[in-house]
Amino acid sequence: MVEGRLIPKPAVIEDVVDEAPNVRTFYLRMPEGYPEPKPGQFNELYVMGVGEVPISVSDVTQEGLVAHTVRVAGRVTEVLAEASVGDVIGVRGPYGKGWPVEQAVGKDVLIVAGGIGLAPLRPVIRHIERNRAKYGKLTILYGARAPRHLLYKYELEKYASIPNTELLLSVDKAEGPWEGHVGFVTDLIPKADIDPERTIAMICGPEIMMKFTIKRLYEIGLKDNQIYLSLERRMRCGVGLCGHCQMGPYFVCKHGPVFPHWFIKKYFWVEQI
Amino acid sequence: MMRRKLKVAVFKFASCSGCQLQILNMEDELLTLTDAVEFTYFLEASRATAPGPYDVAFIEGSISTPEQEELVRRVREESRILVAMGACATAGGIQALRNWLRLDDVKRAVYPNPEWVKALEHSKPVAEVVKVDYELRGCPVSKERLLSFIKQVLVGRKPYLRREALCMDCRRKGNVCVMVAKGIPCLGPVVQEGCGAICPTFGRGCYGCFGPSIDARPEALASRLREVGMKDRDVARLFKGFTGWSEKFRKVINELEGGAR
Amino acid sequence: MVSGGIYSGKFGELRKLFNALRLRGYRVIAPKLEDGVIRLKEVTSFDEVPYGWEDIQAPGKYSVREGGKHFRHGPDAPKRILYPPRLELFRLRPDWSVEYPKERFPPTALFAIKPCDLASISVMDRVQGGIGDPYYLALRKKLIIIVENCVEPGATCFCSTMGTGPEARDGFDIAYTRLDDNLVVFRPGSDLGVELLSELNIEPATDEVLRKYYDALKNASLKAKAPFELERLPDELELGLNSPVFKEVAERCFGCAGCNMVCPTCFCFDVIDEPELDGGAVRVRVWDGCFSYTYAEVAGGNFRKDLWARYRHWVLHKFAYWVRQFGVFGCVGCGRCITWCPAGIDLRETIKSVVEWVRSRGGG
Amino acid sequence: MTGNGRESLEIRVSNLARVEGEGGVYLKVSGGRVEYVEVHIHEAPRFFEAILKGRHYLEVPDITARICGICPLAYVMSSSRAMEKILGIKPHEEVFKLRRIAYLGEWIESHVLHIALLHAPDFLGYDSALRMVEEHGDFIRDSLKLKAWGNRVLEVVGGRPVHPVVFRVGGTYRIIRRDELLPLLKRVEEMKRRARRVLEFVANLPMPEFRQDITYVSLRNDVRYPILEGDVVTSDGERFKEEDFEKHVEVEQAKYSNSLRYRLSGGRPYCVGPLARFNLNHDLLAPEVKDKLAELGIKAPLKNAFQSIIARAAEVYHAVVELDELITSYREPPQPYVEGEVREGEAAAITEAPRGMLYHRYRIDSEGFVRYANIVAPTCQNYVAMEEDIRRLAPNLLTMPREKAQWVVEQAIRNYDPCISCSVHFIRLHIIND
Ligand SMILES: Cc1cc2nc3c(=O)[nH]c(=O)nc-3n(C[C@H](O)[C@H](O)[C@H](O)COP(=O)(O)OP(=O)(O)OC[C@H]3O[C@@H](n4cnc5c(N)ncnc54)[C@H](O)[C@@H]3O)c2cc1C
Ligand code: SF4
Ligand code: SF4
Ligand code: SF4
Repeated sequence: MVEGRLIPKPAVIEDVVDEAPNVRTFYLRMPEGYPEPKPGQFNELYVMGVGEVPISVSDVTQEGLVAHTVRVAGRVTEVLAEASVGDVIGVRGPYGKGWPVEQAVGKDVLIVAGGIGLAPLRPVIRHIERNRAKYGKLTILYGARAPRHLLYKYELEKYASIPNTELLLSVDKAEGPWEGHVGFVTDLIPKADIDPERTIAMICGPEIMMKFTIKRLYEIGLKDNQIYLSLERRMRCGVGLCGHCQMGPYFVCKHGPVFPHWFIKKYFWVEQI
Repeated sequence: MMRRKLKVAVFKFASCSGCQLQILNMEDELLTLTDAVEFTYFLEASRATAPGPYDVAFIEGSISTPEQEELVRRVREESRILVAMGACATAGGIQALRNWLRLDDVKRAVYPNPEWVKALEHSKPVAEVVKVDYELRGCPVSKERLLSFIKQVLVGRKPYLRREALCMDCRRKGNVCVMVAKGIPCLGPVVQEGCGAICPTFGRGCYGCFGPSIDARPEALASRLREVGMKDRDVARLFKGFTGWSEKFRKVINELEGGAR
Repeated sequence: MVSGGIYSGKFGELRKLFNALRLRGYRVIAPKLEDGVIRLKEVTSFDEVPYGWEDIQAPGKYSVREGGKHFRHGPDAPKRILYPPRLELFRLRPDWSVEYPKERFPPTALFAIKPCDLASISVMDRVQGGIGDPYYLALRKKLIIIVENCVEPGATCFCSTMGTGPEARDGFDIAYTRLDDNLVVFRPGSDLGVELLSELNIEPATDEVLRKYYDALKNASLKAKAPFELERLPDELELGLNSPVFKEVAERCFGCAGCNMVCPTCFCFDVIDEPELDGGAVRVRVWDGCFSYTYAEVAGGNFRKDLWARYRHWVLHKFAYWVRQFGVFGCVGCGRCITWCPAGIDLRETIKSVVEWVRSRGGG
Repeated sequence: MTGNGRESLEIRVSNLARVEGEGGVYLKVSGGRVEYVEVHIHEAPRFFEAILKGRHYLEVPDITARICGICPLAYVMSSSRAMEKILGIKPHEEVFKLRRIAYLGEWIESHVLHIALLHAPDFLGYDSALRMVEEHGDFIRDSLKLKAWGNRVLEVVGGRPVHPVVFRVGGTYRIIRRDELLPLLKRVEEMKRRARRVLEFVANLPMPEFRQDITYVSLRNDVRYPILEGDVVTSDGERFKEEDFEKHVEVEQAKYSNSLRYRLSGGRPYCVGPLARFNLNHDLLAPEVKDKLAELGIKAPLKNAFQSIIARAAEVYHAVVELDELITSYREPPQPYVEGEVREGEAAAITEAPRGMLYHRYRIDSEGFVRYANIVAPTCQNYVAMEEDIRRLAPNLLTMPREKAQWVVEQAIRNYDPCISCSVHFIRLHIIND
């Protein structure tokens, strides 16, 4: 039922974590019957009378709380960001196709994230951590505007201590002490130890950053079928009804948001498609 | 979600009072609304006035005298959200048509003692004087939009109202396009929705009281109107109405009138 | 007894058919002349159907005249009835309980709609039906469709190119064709159609009538052609994504989204969440269109900020993407977007030019 | 300076509340003598005169409507009628009916706004009507319902209550269907009941003692209560054609005001509006209105300006009754409008705006463009009367506490429901130069 699908159900905020300026993570107790989301899927979060926004799942805790990391970007996120523990917001989901964590079994995984783009990739890191033996090397390249904009600072460094994992950080502009790279996150690609033969790359960030990343990955020998990216488009329904998220013939909400590059390449690179 | 009462002020500048009247025209909601909203300055409705700061100040009218310029600056300082309400406040209003004339001539044409009359060179939209947070368009503003705006502020969201072309609303409503079926010139394709497309509903073309829609292309409409046989001067007059001084329409008017001002 | 096959009868039988529908309690929606335009409206008397009137359509122009033999569809498509332009979906109470608006789904008959509009319903069946839009399905389930085949397509029609007319193929209850003032050919398309036709005074069509019938439709078919072919169109258009044609045409476009609104298949919608003074909220669905500026706007920018990109998306969606999404073209060749474009832009010409551009560059 | 003694009093209200537009009032009494009374109108000028020049005659009703958002239809109607006289056309009878329907809707909307939201609070000592809800909830609710219904009439006939869009020179842009109007009747009996109650309520308000000595002026046509047609009549016994209006008035300008002021010939202050209409046309009110007035013991003429609220309420009741008749008898005209041959010419027309006579005169050229325009709004005509009333009130004021005196002065102005937005847009009697 279309209405049924468009009805937000109440979820309770159990914890709120300030991540960075204007970025917060909300841990939600989901309503009954809500299916466990897969890495890369998103939910529609709704604030009563304010509106609804698609937000990726950024974690599922041991207690079953579902995390969403929200950056203030506009009308809805602004009000959402003000919510606190105990508040009730609406949710629908999970929606979309997630990251290819199954296809990547036995392979190396390269994560390239820019800014808030780390949020949808965090569940991948968790997944690999929990199923460490099933995967090869994990490389995480993460860039943000400045050190204080990096997400999950309280656990970021711990990623490096996951066995067989390389973590490289970059910022556009260093403020204060900073030992990592200054520049584009794509600059990290040649610095990392990546085996192009056995790597699956998962990218999320601004579209322009993803385009540069793909070019860099080509340079080190990755092929289209090894590259996955998560796209962003305007969405009013999240379930393939409203038409807004089309990119070429694809509905980003249901055919994506994660796409193999070979699959959408034909459209992805066309100006204002 | 509703917290303390919202302090709302309504100020009048050069205008016809029609927009503030739209507030009083919300008969069905007025009494519920006053549970959540306190009109702390609204001369047309109340003798009692309270000083700022205001949560929301609605500005009706264009800025056309030096005193008004001063007053609107003061209001800006005292207001968290400043809303330009109506065609006068958002585009200078019908009185902005004088902006194409010389002020001296205008004064002399009207007043026996022109020197007594203080007026600015132009009748200006509020945004030309102070920062405007939101625009509620229309001549007058639509009371549905006004109400929706207030409700949105009450839940704490940045108000959102569609700003697309009137044609969309016109056709949703089931009107027959007057341009196509009757050959009546209509500004609907370049004017912002919000009125409920009433002119086409009542058999005439839109005369533009909601001003240019987001991404409006009046130049394309102008060339189409000329293509179907309208004279330049008539096309110019069509745009030169209640929102003629809006940037986009002004440009087309000036082109059609051959670069005058 | 009527079973499958083709029958003929006098014009008066149409009146009987119309009355039979009313007697069975259907709300009959039919063409109706209102203020110089043929609308699709509830009609309570057969005499309101504008037989004897003709519409004249051209890019950006529409008029009617009395004394013509055949009318075509006006600006209203069945979409308006089955997929209303503005629909309150539900209300949320402050405690998150849900309230649905009281709706009525009266059994409805579409009478004398055109084959292209019938085709648009089958496109909607795949889109809205496939999605399971309950409002659509509730009306659709009880819908009777009586089609009038087109003997005289209009100047903006191109149904024969799109394969949707001028003769209805399937999906109707009854299709009829007015061959001349007093000769009507009937074809049942469903059990209900057979049942309704059994009540009429009609006979199996004679060979002569059949010949006339096929001739008329063949003639009509030659008229309703667009200057392009479908065969490789989706691929050709995708090869034409960078064609300058889109930019050229968009110079004349107002971006008013009128075409989106009149198109019988355009399905995009916007969701409007409005707070209520009591702390609850309401969600409303309204038609949106890809020509609108905000359609692809997001917090950080606009994916199709230029009008030409929006125009291109629309053309590509109708004639390329739709095929990949739903297995049919998103256009049924009704020509509404041509007639009802206030800028007078002709979609057929755009497609033709893009295809030519692609071919001139050795593509396709 | 400021005293509340018996000898002197100074009142300075720079921003009058609950009036339409921006104005102030200044009064100084010293030694028991009124030194000055000045009603200031500092509404910013909008120069309509200059704007109108060169506009096509069809655009004039829409443009002049913007002079006032409270009574835009009055502007539409006066200008349309003047243009029709120039073109030599006469709209269909049913169009005339429609105009009357809309106009009555505007009367209701405008009158009730004034009665309940602007004026009544004065009599009972409230700052605003919104604060009256607790004690006089029924009255406020009756009023709001009436006002909403008046607006509804305008919406149905013209698209929206403020600046309706359907009327044009010669008729309407499209035919208003009977089935669009009929639903209005569903509430008409309820509205009559509410109008009666409002009339009762205002008739029982505490009225300050006061007697005007002033000339009342309105239209009169001996057939129906005047709105759209008639001669000008005065309580001094004159009767003349609308075309001759300017011959019978004198105009002056005060330095402190952006508005011109009118007197009847011989320097007589005069009053237009509900009180004047009522005094000169009460015989034409609907029978049930007359009955109700008799029951309430109200007899014409009313000479106390404060009683204008009663005249207004009587007109509201009349308007509802007449709307019932008009809508019931309305038939769709064959054509929405008639179009005349465009020709050079000049003509004047007066209609009865809610606040009184609204005079328009235009000259157009052979292509239909405006060359000359003159508009006289009701408030400019009442201007002198307002000051006159305050002058007459002065002795009483000296016996009151200052606060109260100021309130009464304000109220004396509000008696006229002055529309300052209108008043400032007068047009000088001279030709607009090319
Ligand atoms: C699949 C997906 C996953 C996302 N995951 C996250 C996340 O984990 N964290 C995060 O902070 N942001 C995420 N976003 C972006 C987030 O949805 C937008 O920032 C948000 O919708 C902005 O809404 P707003 O009302 O605050 O802004 P406004 O600009 O005021 O937007 C108004 C409306 O426009 C639409 N809109 C605007 N921007 C976007 C957008 N970027 N994408 C889709 N619709 C938009 C929405 O419908 C929104 O209600 C994601 C977007 C998508 C498509
Ligand atoms: S009548 Fe005007 S607003 Fe309506 S669709 Fe046509 S051009 Fe657009
Ligand atoms: S259709 Fe145009 S002119 Fe008419 S009311 Fe709406 S915005 Fe104003
Ligand atoms: S795209 Fe145009 S021709 Fe095709 S179905 Fe839509 S309106 Fe008709």
